[in-house]
Amino acid sequence: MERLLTYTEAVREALEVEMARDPRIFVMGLGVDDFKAVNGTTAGLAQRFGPSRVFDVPLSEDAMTGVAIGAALAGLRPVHVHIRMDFLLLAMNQLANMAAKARYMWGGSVSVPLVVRAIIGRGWGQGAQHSQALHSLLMHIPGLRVVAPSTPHDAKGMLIASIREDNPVVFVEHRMLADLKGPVPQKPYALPFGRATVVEEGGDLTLVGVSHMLQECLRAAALLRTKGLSAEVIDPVSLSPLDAETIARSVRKTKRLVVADCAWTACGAGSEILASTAERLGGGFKARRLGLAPVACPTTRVLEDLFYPNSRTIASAAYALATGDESWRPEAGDAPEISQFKGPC
Amino acid sequence: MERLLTYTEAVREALEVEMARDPRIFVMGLGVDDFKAVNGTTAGLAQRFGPSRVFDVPLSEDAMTGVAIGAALAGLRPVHVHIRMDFLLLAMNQLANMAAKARYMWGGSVSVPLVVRAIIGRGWGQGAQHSQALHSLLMHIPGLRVVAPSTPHDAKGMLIASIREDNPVVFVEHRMLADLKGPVPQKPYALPFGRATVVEEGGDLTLVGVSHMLQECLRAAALLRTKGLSAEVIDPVSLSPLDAETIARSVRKTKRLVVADCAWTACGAGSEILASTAERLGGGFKARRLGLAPVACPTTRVLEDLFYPNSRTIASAAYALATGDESWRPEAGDAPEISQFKGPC
Amino acid sequence: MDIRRLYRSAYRIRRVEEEVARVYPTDKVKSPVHLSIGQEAVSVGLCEALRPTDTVFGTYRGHALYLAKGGDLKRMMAELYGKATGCSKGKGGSMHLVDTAAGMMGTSAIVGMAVPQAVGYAMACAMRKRDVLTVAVFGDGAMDEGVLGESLNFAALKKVPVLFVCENNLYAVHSRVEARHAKDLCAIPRAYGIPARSVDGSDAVAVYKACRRAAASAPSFVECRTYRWREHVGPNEDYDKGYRTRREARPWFKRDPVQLLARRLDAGVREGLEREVEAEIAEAFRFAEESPFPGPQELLTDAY
Amino acid sequence: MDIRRLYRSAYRIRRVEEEVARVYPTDKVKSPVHLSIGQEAVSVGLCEALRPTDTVFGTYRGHALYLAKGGDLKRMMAELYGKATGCSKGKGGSMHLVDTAAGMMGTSAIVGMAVPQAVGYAMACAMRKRDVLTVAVFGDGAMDEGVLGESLNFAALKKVPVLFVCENNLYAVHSRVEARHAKDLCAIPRAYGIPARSVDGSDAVAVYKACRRAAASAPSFVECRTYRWREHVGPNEDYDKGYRTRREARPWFKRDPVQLLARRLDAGVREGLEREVEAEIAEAFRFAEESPFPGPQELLTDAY
Ligand SMILES: Cc1ncc(C[n+]2csc(CCOP(=O)(O)OP(=O)(O)O)c2C)c(N)n1
Ligand SMILES: Cc1ncc(C[n+]2csc(CCOP(=O)(O)OP(=O)(O)O)c2C)c(N)n1
Ligand SMILES: [Mg+2]
Ligand SMILES: [Mg+2]
Repeated sequence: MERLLTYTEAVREALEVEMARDPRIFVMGLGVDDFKAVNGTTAGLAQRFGPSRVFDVPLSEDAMTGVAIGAALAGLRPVHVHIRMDFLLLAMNQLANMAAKARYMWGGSVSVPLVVRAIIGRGWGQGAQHSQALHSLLMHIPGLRVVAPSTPHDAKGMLIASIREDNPVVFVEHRMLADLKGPVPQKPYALPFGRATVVEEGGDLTLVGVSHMLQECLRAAALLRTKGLSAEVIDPVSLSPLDAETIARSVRKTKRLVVADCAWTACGAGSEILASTAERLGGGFKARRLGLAPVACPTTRVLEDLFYPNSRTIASAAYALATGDESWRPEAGDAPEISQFKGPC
Repeated sequence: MERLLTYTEAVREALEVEMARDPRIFVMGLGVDDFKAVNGTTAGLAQRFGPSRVFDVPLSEDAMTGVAIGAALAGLRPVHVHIRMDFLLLAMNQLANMAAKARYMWGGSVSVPLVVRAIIGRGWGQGAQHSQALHSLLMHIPGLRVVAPSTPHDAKGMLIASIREDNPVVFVEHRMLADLKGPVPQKPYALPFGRATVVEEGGDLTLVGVSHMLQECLRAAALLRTKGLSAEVIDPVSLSPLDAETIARSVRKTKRLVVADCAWTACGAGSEILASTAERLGGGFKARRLGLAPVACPTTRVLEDLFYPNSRTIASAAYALATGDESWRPEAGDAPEISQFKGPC
Repeated sequence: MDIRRLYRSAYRIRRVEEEVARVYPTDKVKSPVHLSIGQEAVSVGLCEALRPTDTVFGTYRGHALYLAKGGDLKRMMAELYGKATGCSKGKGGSMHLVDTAAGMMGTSAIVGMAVPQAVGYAMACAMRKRDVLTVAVFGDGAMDEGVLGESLNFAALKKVPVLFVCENNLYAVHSRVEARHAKDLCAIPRAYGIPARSVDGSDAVAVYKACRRAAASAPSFVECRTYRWREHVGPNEDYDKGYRTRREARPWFKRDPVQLLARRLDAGVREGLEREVEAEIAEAFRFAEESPFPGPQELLTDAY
Repeated sequence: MDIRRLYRSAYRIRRVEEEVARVYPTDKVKSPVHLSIGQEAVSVGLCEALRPTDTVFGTYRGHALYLAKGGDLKRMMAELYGKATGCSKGKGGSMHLVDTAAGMMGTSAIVGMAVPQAVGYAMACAMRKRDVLTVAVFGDGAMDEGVLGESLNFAALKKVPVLFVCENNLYAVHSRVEARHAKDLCAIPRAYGIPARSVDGSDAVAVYKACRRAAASAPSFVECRTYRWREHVGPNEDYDKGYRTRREARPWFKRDPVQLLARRLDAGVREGLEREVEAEIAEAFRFAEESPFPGPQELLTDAY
């Protein structure tokens, strides 16, 4: 019998099982020990492991990232949690100038086994400063690993892998995935970095969905089937290293690539995927990126709905790429995780 | 008679002429008023305009960026100078969360006419933390403009345009361009954002060089000529907005695209250029990116030389793209601006 | 100083927020709301010490400051409703209110981020010889951020005419100030050379006096001790969540900042003011309800 | 405390750096060098108060700290020469020295950045019940950075056993400390609840005593007042550049930290130590000269 967990439960389970295994692991961050427990992802951990291994911190993202790095240099394995990825902009110096570089710049003398969990916000008027998906900034920096699993199964396996990894990993979650349910094996397992998953096979075009957009791609694939098009749907899971080979293999077959990201497109994960595919294939495929409108995230729902790609816009773009017909606008309801989501935060 | 200036002189002249024109402009940053005058780019400005318009600041990149934004909100036109682009990592929150978003998020109530000058370091063992080229991080953020002129002519014209612009602009300079001489008209002129320059015309392949790599691309084009290949060399000048159309037009003709950037490739400017070309052309071209090795910048010269692309590696990659022959390794001296450069800083 | 004006302002803020809380379950306000109920005296007292031309920088907990500073109520309500007539055209929501004509700079949802901007704004006004006082209003949580120290240092160094107002409601989300600071908050500005004093933030008159005095010797710092009555974000109370108790809150309820002012007015005057305010509020909610949503073309406007 | 050891260490640092400055014009050291000539007593006095197992975090101006803490001289010189035998395999240069076996954590060239790392390292040692003192050494310039305040606050709050040592040489590049701070630097740690004292940084014995005392009550803060004799970066003097004068420097020259120690030893002992040191230095430079450069395959190693 399959065991179903939500994404949140999978994250929580990964933390708990790893913390029980290795006393060097600890969890720090704003609110990790309060009653909301970072949307439930750290629920019960403070109770089980005590305040020295699960603790709240002052609002000092820069120094707290440095503290986490220092602890990692001393051999501990910190998991630093940010309830919004936007706050990482305060930690960029520590992440990019130190965590990413320490090992190389000191000739291999040290490791920085640090996990930074960062949650992408969305919906209910989160607005410009509480909704950003900034993974591409981190993908640009060598020395960091960046993963963005889109299922409970991968969330557990990649978080365990991240915690066991001897290099800094930014673990990207998405608020619209939090309640997604899926099968999650009971026992601990680590998934490899740099391996994409072909979620659905298809021959007419390749859809790559980053983080929450994987869900929208799956829905888009269903819409496309109604028009007789079969999409291969790929989840990169690991953004850095990126499994460009798996994507290229698919595009070699389908000759068409659509990447949907929950971030802006310029210098985004989609750019990287298109570029690495172009290098590998030497032409012979059509491609399109979908991502956020090139503005700050608006709060009002009518604009927010236009700001994000969704199954309809993905399907429409894919259809246009496959047929040349730009006019198809499929009808479909909004994703339940979006339409049913209620604030206040 | 052509008037020749160095890049440094062109930057200085742009600042001086604009400050004389508009009393709202001021220059702030570490060392802008000292005897080194940020490699000479601010020389004489403190003397001419006084300490209220040209001033040193504490080592507080985060707050100083906020101070500059606040001054811009009050109607002044700050130019905030960073002698190394690496330090912008401390200013990312202010730049991305505020400067970039203020206008949109407040419904058009305000403008942020801010210029951030950031110099990319290189050479003499600058190492991991004093050599980074981080323009792609800023290209990712809508609301910012990013320019990286590679000639004295464009430096003057784009800096004037940046100062006159009512939105935040990150003006990217490169230390290896500082002493480059070129024609610069005496009178003030502003160049447009979003316009690339075709620096050399050619039919066999398109070489795009970002910032200092434009110089290396020009040398690579000369090497390629010895093998009978004619390269079209393009300088994007403006990275955000990017003139993807001019690049696509060239690649439509040449069917081959090589982008050389002085930054890492993952989610870099080169990824953006390949991706936007792929979207426009719908296949039919081969492409390759060149950039920094995917590690932190090593200090020792023997590794540093391998870390950066140069005219030889660019020419070799371009030749391989055009002919399929991966074995050509042209002989050529090191670029003079690199081989003649001496520290200590 | 005018007690009637203070009361009118405090009552208005309280009632607007109570109405926001009341309509919230209808989901018409699709925006996180951070209410200032219980903290009104800080904004009211501060703004009584300011001129219309003075400029304030606030936070996502910004309804009170926006209203006290003279921000347009209708446009605020329309903003919360996500309407095109909102002060930020529906693009900002409750966390990003703005009314520059009233000296209300836009508010920000990144803790501490606006503080150096206030310093820069003040510096610019001084450079341009504009007779403006600039105020940075922020929570106790902002005191944890390094940018605060940097901002205080720069303001002290350059003698920037900026007033720092720390609205210390004892918590940042669910984290007590003592869990984030070993010492008194006023020690921090003082360390950089900024005079600081702490004042009873439930008493609008005391806040007014402290801010007036501090304004005269800016750069300066005023800590207002106050208490948030509702949950960190959202319309409800949260005394049952374990991080604080109603018992802790009770003394603060007793010193209700609105009632403290009410007691100083006679009933007739008060009721007159209240009637006016209620009518204005009803009208503002109606305006918000009836205003149109922005059209799709608005997605890409005001980008540059 | 042992004056001979102090002198030997100070003399050794001085002479290594003088030799670095001497060979610099040959361009064999293709790396920015930030010399500590004139500031030796800070590192020497501090490290006299430490055990080998204690760990220090320093800056790009790190030769003195590296050597005083027991970092390998040969590997340091090889690092400056960009050789494969360097302490960072030639990948770090003068600004990124490291010798973890000696308790010398790698140094960083971003001002202030290592300070919270030292706090985190100290916290981790405390969590693991390792009897280690962790020290953050940084310049006066780092006091401008917000991350310092954040780090001091966290250390005070969690009573982290970390010692903060501010090497105040009066300048950050060419900017005087008074041009960056309105008040005394020690006020800042005190504001967060960290005891702080200022000490004569030319006197290694005074530094030793202050650090020893401070170590016993960590978290604590010691400011060492000192003076950089050479230019900010590079081998030369710069008294003719306008930002400072030789006249200002003269009292510092008179209190040469190496000479202050020398005077306390008799000539015979001193000369013996000096001979040893000179031989060691000659050998280290030879080692650096003769070591191979890293091979091209090294470009991609140690990346992950
Ligand atoms: C830099 C940053 N870190 C964390 C958050 C998440 N956050 C939102 S409000 C808040 C509490 C701020 O507390 P305080 O400054 O005291 O203001 P209050 O909410 O009490 O008015 C936190 C931690 C944020 N918005 N910005
Ligand atoms: C965050 C940051 N800003 C600016 C610089 C450029 N910079 C290098 S050294 C230095 C001066 C630092 O002064 P201080 O901390 O007093 O150390 P000292 O050089 O005097 O030893 C500056 C501004 C930097 N390296 N890092
Ligand atoms: Mg608070
Ligand atoms: Mg100094």
